[in-house]
Amino acid sequence: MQGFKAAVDGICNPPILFSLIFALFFVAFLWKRVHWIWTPKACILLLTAGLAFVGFGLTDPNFHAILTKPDNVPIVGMLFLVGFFSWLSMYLGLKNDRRTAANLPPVEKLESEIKILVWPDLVYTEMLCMILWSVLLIVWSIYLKAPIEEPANPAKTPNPSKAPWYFLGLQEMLVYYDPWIAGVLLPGLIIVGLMALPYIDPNKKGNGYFTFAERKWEILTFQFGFLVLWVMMIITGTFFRGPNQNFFGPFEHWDVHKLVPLSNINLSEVIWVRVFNVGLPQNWLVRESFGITLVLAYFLLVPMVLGRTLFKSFFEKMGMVRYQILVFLLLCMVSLPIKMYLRWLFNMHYVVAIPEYFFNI
Amino acid sequence: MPDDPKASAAPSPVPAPPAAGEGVTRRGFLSWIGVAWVSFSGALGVASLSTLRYFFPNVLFEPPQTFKAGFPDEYIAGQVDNRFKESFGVFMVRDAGVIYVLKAVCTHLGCTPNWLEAEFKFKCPCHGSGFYISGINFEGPAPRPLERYRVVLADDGQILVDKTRIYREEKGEWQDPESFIVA
Amino acid sequence: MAEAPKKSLFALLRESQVWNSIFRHGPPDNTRNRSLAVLTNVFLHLHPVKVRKSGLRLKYTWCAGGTTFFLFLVETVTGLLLMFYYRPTSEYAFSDILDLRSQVPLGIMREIHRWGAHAMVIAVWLHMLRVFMTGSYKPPREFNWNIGVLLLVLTLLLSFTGYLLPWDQLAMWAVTVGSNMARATPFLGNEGPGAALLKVGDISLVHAGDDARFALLAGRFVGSGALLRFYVLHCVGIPLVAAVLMAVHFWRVRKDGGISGPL
Amino acid sequence: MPAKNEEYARSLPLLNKVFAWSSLGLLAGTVWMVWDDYYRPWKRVQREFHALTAKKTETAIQQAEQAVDQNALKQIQEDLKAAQAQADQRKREHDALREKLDRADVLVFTTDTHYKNTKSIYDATRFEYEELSHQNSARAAEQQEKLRKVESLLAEYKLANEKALATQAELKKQEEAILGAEKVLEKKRADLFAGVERLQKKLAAVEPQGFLMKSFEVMRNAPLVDFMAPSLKIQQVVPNGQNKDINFLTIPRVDRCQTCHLGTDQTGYENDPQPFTTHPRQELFLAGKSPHPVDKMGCTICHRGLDRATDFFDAAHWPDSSEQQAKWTKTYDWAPKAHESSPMLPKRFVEASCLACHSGVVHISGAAKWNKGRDLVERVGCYGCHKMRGFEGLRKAGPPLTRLIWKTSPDWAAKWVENPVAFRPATWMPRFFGLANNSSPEEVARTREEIRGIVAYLFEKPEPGGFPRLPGKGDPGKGEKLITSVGCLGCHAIARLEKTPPTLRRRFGPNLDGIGSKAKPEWIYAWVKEPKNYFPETRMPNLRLTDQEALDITAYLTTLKAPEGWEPGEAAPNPPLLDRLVEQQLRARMTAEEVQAKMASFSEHDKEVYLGQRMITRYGCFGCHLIRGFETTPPIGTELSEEGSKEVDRFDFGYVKIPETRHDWITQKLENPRIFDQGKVKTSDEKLKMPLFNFTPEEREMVVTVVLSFVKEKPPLSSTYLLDARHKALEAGRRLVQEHNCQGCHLLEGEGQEIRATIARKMVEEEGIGEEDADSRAVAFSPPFITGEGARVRSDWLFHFLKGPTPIRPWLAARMPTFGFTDEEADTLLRYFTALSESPFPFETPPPQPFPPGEMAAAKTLTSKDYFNCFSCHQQGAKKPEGDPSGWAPDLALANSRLRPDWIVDWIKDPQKLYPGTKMPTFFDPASFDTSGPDDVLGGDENLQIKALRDYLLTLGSARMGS
Repeated sequence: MQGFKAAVDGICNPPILFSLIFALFFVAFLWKRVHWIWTPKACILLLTAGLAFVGFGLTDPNFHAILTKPDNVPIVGMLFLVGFFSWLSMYLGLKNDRRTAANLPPVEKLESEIKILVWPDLVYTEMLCMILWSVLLIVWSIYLKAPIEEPANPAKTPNPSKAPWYFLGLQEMLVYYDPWIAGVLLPGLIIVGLMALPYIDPNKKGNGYFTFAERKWEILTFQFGFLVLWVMMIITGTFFRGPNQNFFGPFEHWDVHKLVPLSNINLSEVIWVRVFNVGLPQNWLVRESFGITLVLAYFLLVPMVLGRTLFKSFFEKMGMVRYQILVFLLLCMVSLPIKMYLRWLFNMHYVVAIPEYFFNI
Repeated sequence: MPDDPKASAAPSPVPAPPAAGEGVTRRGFLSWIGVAWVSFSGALGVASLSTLRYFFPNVLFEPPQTFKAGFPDEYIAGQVDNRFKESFGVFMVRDAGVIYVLKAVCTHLGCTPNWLEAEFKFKCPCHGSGFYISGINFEGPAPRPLERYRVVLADDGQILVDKTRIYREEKGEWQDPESFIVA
Repeated sequence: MAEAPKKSLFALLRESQVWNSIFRHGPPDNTRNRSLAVLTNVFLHLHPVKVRKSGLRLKYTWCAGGTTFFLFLVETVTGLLLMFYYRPTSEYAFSDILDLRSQVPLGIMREIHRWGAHAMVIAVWLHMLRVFMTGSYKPPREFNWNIGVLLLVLTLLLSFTGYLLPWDQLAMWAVTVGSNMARATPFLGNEGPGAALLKVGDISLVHAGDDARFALLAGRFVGSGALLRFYVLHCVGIPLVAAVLMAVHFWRVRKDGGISGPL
Repeated sequence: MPAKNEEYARSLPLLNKVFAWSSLGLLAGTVWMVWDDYYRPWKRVQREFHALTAKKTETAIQQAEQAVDQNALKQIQEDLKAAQAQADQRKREHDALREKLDRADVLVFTTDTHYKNTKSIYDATRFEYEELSHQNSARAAEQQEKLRKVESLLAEYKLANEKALATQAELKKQEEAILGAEKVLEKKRADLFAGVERLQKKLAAVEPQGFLMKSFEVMRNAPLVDFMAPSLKIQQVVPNGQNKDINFLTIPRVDRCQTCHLGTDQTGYENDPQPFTTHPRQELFLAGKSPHPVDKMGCTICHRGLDRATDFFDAAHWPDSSEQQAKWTKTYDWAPKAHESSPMLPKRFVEASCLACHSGVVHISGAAKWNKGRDLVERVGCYGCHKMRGFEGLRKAGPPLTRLIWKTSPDWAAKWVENPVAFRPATWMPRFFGLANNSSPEEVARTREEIRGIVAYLFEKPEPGGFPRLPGKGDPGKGEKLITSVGCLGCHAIARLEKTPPTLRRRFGPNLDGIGSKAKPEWIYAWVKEPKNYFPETRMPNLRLTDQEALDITAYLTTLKAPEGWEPGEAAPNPPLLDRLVEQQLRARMTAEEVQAKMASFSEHDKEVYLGQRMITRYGCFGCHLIRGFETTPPIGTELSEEGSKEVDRFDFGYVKIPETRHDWITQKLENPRIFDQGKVKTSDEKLKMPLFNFTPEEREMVVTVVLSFVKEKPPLSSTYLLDARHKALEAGRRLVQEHNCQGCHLLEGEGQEIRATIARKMVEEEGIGEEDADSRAVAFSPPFITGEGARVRSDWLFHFLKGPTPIRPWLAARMPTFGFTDEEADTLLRYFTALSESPFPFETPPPQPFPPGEMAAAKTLTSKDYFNCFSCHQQGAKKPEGDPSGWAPDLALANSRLRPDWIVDWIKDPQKLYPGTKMPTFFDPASFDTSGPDDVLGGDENLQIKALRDYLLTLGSARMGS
């Protein structure tokens, strides 16, 4: 058991964990050979495995403490719900895809022409749904008391202090980006991106039924953003970040003394000092010229290159404006994993560091 | 409502004004509605702006987070000054040509360290963490250096300490020009 | 007299003037009355008279949107009741919460409110996931998807503003951490990029006393001003906007062709 | 729908026009609203203040510029030029150095980064190692190895970094050698202008210079954007703990006064008009180091008014005079603010706020008006009728009336009661009759009948006894001399002898005018011999007069007659009126039948006595006088303990047109106590009955200040002035000092010795010297200053002295009287004196004996005729000095038992310092102390000489008392 725990803790450090998740994500969605995981049997298996892991986790004092923190209970629930419904949508989508391959309409189509009176079918269903939810809430409330800690004390900062759980994704991004990006720009772009979604999605197919094959790109992008960059970040922020925002494995004790090496360095320092072996220029524009060039190139050149290669079809279908918006949003989304890897691989602190104006990327 | 596209193009049933004045009326119509909308949106704009202004109170009831700490020449170079340790929880340090303000809270478990003049170091009485005069930790369990507060010179030449901003060495923030003053 | 006892009490009730003044149609056992049951009820007429059979399937809808709305109602009712015992001042807020647990009759309302809030956040995400996975944001429902996105944001804000109200360490510091980000808003936050440029002589125009975070908290840090501000936003401001948007959302569901389905 | 939808009911152009006009109206209204909200009077005031400050600063800049040392500046500039030229010469050298320095900087940076990175790796590795070894993991050893490696690497980097730093420092030093001189000179030049620069900065802050900054100044205070960086701001203090009572809640006080009163805590605005004037007495108020710092006390705690207001009217300012009121009405549209429970105190009453925090004391240092007011209140005995907190347990203010017949006659009493001032203009006895509501002819008739009754009651059934005949005859001339010299004038005034109105302390005892017409000689004789025989609680002490002295004084006092035209005598009886009045009184208590029966049983005299008893009850005479049958009757007046908080609408202003404020009402009440009956229909029993006190307008103001200081609000304990043991002793002592009017004769705590003026006056009259001369000479012939008594005399001696005084200063005619202090009282006074001078109590250490050899001999030399000749003035036991007793000085034989050793040293060193005006010569000139003493004694060491003198004095006379 100790070995297992140690192994889990060993896996649980950001580079390994996230690389693993990235890989798992793409394998699960794209590798046809493992598509058996989107079957009911696999679902039951995975659910069981997950529950078993949680059950096992509860036997460990450290993991138990994190899991049973009142506000963390809904997150555990959310994990299973999101997992299950992701599975369900893929299961239904793949089923429909098989029907499409066999030249059959999607399952929904079979019934979509049939109109049913709302009374009593829908009304009844809703009623039952409400009752069941009420029961759930009541029982939940009886078993789990809402948290109340010591009275608010502005002079005493708890360690760690965390945002509400649904914002922990943003807080986790703070590890890699400055607050103006992690806390303002990226959340803003998430909202903008979501709102722009219907207008920049060139795919007319897959409207009103589950499918995967017809909307591979969209689903991959959305789920990458939702499952990996949002839900997974929340999981990390909730379960793996301990005192001093240090990363802890689930079975690890939250030791306030834990230290991790901090040897982050800015791109400008690497270039001027390590490469050119001269001091940092006084002028910030000169100093950061490499970083600025790099960022500009990322946002200006990459869309151009992509438009001629990988995204050629998009570019042609969508026209300049919509294409640029789409690619900009995608690039912003991808910039997070990019920065994560820059940090893990090269200890990159800032690509552009202009602390004079709080402008760090 | 199925609008007949032709209907809007049809002439108005209200008696047409005299032909001679038609051009004038049309212009008048445009300018009246123009004035109307401009002033209406102007009024809404002013009202919204003043509503926005409403959210910034004119006075605050917060305990002061900034305080004036006297003139730079009141501090002796190479010494840690304890005068605001009790009242504001800070050490004022003048060393190596700069003045900086250290938060008197140990980064280990939050006790208040003491400055030991003889040993020239901060020592936390709780668990023995030690810090150099710069605030950097060198012994004991403290995981990080002491934190510094924002410090600037006020208009009257006094030192102004601002406790709302914290600078942490491990984040490289001690390079920030407002984390110290040159003296 | 002989026949009368055979009539069930319910049937008698149905024939009464009172009943008929409220329900203007016969028992909903035929198409006409089933339609009328929905059409003539102000609450039920959010629904169309008929829906696609595919849209009825739980497998298809997950009932996530409905659940979200139901949880919104739960939050409204429990929240309203909690307001009777809660005073949003730094002197009383914390002890009022303690009293909810220790002496207020049915103080469990607070638990229902809190867990309902968490559930609502999850439900709204699942609703979004479902709508995305079925491609239901596609024309003609683009606008309604946008309303939905706004409602998602409002749900998070509702939850965030409510998080502060217990006025304990958890609340204060979660909101401190959460609102610290507003400090970094470009040009509008005192630690945001560009704020340092907004300076005339020695005088900063954007500082801790006038930036975006200050407007949110009514102070430089989370204090009694923030508590009151969050309380008003939580209880009145955001719910009001959310209710309006929800009305638009539901209206547009019907106007855009009901629950989505394959074309 | 049919296609007729293009029909409009109204004309669209018209609607557009209406829309346009109404929108314009809306816009105008909105803009107006914003402006109205924006434009506040205090902003104008702040601008004025900025202009004022700018003007002052400009002057200061001019002065500072003129103060710059032009020669020094010239020198520096020349030196600077030379230094620059030198640096230019070495430019090439410097450039090369700069290049090296750049490289060194890089090296420092890289080595430092390496070191820091390695340090953090080291810390993390160490943590992991600790964890592993704690878990007894097999990997611990491996980790330890790793740790060791990192450690050695760390040492390496540290070394490299140190090296790089050393190189950098060396190079910097070299650079300094080239540029240093220039830098130093530039710093010098900057220092020269530092003052000017700071003032210029200040000026720029209050009055921006240049078009850009000027327009920015307008912008930053513009409507809607004035939240960002306004220069006009509301200034407020939230004094911690100074909460405000609002009905049943306490809420924080938020004082915004300094929004307009901007100069209050800054010096330099003393002569500027309000609202900018600097607050007076900064050492006591507002300054950070004063006992009342503004950030802890705020303003309204003392001044009252609406703390949160930012507007002249809202703040409830209150004018101090009618001129001010007229001015305010003109400038600020001032009008009395309605619905304000706590308007500002007019400046003249502001001391009324002190008591709330300084509660339970009789003396508040710095509050002169209040202190005097309190003395007055106690003296006139307001507490006799009005219950007041802090005045409990005091004896009645007037003499007992239980054995009046021993002292005077009914005729005198009747006339006196009717109008005491007519007999004795300066009396404390207030007037009840012939006032606003009882001076019509019918009223006079009625009140005369009432007086008859009162006198009848007072002389009814006197206590048996009386005083024996005088044992001899006295000489009025000698009596006058005694009275003016023995100390009577410390407490009593006699109009005949006064040139100016006597001070309050000299009015402590009754004014003696007319005493010969009032009191029987037997009574006077017995009284001055031992006052306590007639009035056990009297404050009048025993002066230990011999029989002859008493006779002389009696003879003199009997010559003091009533003013001319004043004749004693009762009004003629008026039986029908008496009957009516008695019936009226009885009728209020019984049925008509019972009244008849009662009247029938009454004799004429009984009726008078009955009416007298009723009237004493009504007028409350027993509040100040002990009257038989009224020993325990509670006082009749309104309780004043919270009068300062009484709501204004609870005062009955009647038909009197005065401003409706507390202070105006109380002032009016004191000035004309019956005036509020004006225009009202009242029965004789319903009429107001407060008597008229004989106050001057200033005294009235003092009393009003005291009454206003009785407030309900209790400040929190944290801001209450808590008495420590020393202050408690002082407080108790001060009460006794006041009760016995010590300051009538002695100077104590900087006040009193009012008898000195009478002594000086006598000197002027008898010796014909100038008034100023007389005053300074009188110091030595007046009862001593006793502020430092605690440091001067030994506690045991003082205790015995207080109980039974013995003469110390033979040249003094005034005698320390025997007050008849109890042990507790004497002890209280002892504690008071030692607390006052912060001397040890009750024990002191005597100087160690035996004394060094030769000391006694030296001391004797010093006291001898050739040196200080001490015994030419000082008595030494039975050995009297030569010459007139007026030149004598205290008996040195008493020094041992009486004086504290340390005090003797201080006294010999500089007597004038301890006792300005003393006759004692200064032998050691403090200005040149080291050379002041004789050179041939004790090696010319002044300190040793003084010590020798002290030690010698302590050997004189008998052994210590009590040891």
